[in-house]
Amino acid sequence: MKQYISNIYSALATVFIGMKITFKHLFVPAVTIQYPDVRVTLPGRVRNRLYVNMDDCIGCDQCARACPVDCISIETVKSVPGEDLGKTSNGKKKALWVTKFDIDIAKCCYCQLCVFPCPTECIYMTDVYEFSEFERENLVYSYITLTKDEVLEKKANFEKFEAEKAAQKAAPKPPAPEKPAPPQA
Amino acid sequence: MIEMETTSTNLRTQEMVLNMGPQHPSTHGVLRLEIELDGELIVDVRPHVGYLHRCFEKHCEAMTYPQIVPYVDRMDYLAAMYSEIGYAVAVERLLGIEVPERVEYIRIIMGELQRIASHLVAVGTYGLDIGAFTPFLYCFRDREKILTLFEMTCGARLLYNYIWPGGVSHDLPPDFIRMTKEFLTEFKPTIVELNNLLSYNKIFIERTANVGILPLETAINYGVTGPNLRASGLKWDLRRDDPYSIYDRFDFEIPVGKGWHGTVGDCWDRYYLRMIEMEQSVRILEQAIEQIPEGDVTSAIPKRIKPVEGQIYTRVENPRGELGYFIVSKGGLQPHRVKVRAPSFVNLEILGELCKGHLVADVVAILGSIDIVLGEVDR
Amino acid sequence: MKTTEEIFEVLKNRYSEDIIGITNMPPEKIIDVKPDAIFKVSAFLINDPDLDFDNLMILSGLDDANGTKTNQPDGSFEFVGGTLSVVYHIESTKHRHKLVLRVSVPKENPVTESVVKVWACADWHEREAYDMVGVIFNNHPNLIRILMPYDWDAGYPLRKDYKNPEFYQGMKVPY
Amino acid sequence: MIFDYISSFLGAIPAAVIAGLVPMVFIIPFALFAVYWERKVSAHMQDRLGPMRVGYHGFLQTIADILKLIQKEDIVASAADKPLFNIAPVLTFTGSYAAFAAIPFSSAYIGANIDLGVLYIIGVSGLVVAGLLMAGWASNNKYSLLGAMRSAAQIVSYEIPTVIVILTLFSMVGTLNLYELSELQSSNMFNWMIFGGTVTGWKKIVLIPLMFAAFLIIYLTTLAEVNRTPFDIPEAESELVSGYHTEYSGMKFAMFFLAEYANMFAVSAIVTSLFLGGYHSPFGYLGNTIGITWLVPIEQFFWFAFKGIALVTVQMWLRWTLPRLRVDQLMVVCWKYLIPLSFLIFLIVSLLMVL
Repeated sequence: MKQYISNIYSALATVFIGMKITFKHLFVPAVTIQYPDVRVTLPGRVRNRLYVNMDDCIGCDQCARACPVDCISIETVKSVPGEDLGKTSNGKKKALWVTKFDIDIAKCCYCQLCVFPCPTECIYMTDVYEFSEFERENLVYSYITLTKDEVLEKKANFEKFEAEKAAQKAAPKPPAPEKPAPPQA
Repeated sequence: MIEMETTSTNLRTQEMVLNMGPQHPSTHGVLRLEIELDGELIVDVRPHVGYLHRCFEKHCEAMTYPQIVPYVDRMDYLAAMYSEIGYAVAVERLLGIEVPERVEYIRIIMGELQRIASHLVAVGTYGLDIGAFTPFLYCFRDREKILTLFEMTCGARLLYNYIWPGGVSHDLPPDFIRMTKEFLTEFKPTIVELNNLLSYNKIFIERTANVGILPLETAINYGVTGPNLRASGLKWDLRRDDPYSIYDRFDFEIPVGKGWHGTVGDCWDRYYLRMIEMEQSVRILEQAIEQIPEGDVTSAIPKRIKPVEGQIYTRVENPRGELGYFIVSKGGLQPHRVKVRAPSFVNLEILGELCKGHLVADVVAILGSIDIVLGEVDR
Repeated sequence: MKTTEEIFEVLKNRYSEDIIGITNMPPEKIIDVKPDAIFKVSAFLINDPDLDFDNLMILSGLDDANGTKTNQPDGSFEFVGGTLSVVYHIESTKHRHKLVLRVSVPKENPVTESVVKVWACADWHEREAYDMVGVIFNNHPNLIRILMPYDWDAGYPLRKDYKNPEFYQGMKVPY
Repeated sequence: MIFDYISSFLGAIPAAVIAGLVPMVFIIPFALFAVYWERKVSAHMQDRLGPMRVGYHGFLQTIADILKLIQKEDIVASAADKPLFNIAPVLTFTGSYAAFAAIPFSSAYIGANIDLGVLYIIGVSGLVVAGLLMAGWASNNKYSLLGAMRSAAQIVSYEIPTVIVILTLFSMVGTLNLYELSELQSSNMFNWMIFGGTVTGWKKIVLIPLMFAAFLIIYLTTLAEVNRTPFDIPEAESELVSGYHTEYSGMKFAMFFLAEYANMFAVSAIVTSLFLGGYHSPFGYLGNTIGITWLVPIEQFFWFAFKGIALVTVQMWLRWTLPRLRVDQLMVVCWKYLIPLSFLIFLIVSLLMVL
């Protein structure tokens, strides 16, 4: 009987304590925000969409090797002597034409492992987080600054240079052949 | 335990097989339970796992040691910091390197904050399973504060890639200590409020006390660890019993289940133990924040991790229990084999044992009290 | 507290036939046990009051990849021969000592004994080892796949020479 | 009342149709408002804001939801029992709608002034059980079936303490006509049944705690009858997905939803009529003071709606505070606590009345 009454009492009492707490919270200002109208300020280290500053990129492929999900693909072509590619902001001399720098941001896991090995600090994470797309292909970002024609030109240049070099190498041995040797793939 | 005489031999009823999950609001992910029911009474529970299998162990064999860290995050996504600590400790012991003092402190601060965050989710979703919606949101409100602290430190809210073998990726931001202190002072009254709102509620006690009792013998034999084991009465905490990092420098208690409202090892004990552990984590944090030394955090990170041939099993006290990493190295840049002893994976095994003879509603209560994360079960 | 060497001596005296030896895999030391003896050895380890290994921390299956490697023309490779291992990490919650046991079985006939009756938590671990590496545990109550689909018939994924199937239930792999 | 008035110049059948449609004019806006209100109350209790986009502070959100529900495809599971599946939501709604017939909204409007009004309401809401059982069975879903079985057991059991409490009142006032009951509680707040009704002297002082307990009991039982937390086990979203309406979508689901909110108001209205003075104002009427008599029924309607919505708000408040009971504990609460206590109250009150 004692148990019976104490059950009733504790049930009612704890219900009222709970109700008091929720009632108090009716007047606590909301902690949520109205998202598209109000935005939180993101801290400086925030990790969102990757960005590559191509002016500084030397095409060293270190970020692609560090990536655990292989979402960065880089192709480079060696420059021909005489071409000036300029310098990066921290004084490194560029030696490669970057003909392909694609990041499949749909695969990216935002782990920041690509950022640390970069010698010129040209790949980094920005605070842009709204970049959804309707087509998955649109999420493959290409960062190269060269146009398609330029890419072809650079490749051709390099092949020509290689061919010339091969020809020079080949030259001293027999008398000069009519055709230069086919370029190495 | 409900005694019902209708199941006696003279009245044989047909059993109903109820398929709970993989899409079900309270299986905490994609767990499938095959429940054999006699009316509302449970005859048998068979868990089916693997719906979230992401081939973690296979991935590891093709990955260098630092590249594994982001994958480790994705196992226990509610306690990613702790998964990283476990992995970092394992690789460091395999390499035999020491990490700077400050790194150890940062790891403990992060780990304990993560423990609070993880327990908040456990407690909140447990309330949700029992039917109380409001405590869940209060818990998430506080968890968000912790996640903001993490975001300040490493830039991500959930999957950090912060604790690396040999160090951490960034030093603490300048405001971090102040904001953590603020959070701790704000957080202490919240525990009291949560207790009043949910833990001591008569309906909640009725639902959880004396439900799903896990005796100590069974618990050890089934390899149950973490709060679930301690709720059964064994004072076993790897932070003290198999020390890693610098936990031996802090003064904290290891709570054990006492059967406050029922039997030792029932759902209420398991639930309430997490509440007490949050208080203890606050205690550790307060000490760690006071003592943290200055220093460099990235100096001990090896440029190239290439352990010699060997193997190691190390374990840490994750919010859910003993998180172990078994790493076999054959001397390459990639591990030969990484096997994870996920606490949820082992703890989930006792579900069938605990559920027998209870009602359908109790499956939810018991499953919630074990506190599993399916990402860790399936890896 | 007992060291691995002391426990090895105890085991060697009792089961001299079945204990192969002690291997050093820094920083761990492993006691190698014969496959058909693992059940009685583990039963002894849990029942002996001085040892009392009541907690199986982890049971892992692994492919040792120590057979002869044959390269296929399509770039894949196969291991012929060699062994699969099952590694048991056990400890005692009372005496606080730890031990590592290892059982190696030939890849052609990977059969060993189940320890579910000794440590109940070995159940899912053994299912996982069967699922991933393909070790068959005799006397296991329910040895079916656990993480992979129940009807996965393309082999055991964590073997080093595992090849992805082209199709699974009519779906192309990878999708 | 309204029926007699209209039938005097339109005939019986059109009058019945019109009188029958009047509650609809109230229920649908009420349900729309109540859904909005529930969202806002819960949101603010949980430190959130709730709907904020459609209209001022999301006021039109429920209308947008209804528009969405109307547009949705009407899905019937292939293994479902189609006729039953389609009838069930209608039947459920009918049950709760029919209850409004005997509820006195004001002294000028009561759908049907039945002498056994209270019993009629209790009886008619039994239709809801049939509807829920039908829904659970016809869905051919195990969760639905479990939910329906639970709700049938629950509603049937909880009708017993309700009826005993009503019996207590009957022993005090001698009428089950809700209109007369409301009229009895007029003129003064202390004439409300929760304060012992029109009984005077020492008996009233003894009656007040008893009546208060009776009020609590009937409030709890009606809470259980409309399947609200902590008695929402038929829906129990964490264990039974959503119970009997798991398989329903679109307008049929909206029917269940509407029925639930209509029911919430119906039971609050009963409790109001029985214990809280029905449509009577606690302070007297503005219309009487300034001499405009036609204002009085409107004021009464306001008071009735106010009390009803206040009780509905408390239901919401409870829902967002409490966890849910288990199915056997629910029965324990009913059979071991509410029924004996209500019997006890019934006995004491009857004795007091005899004295």
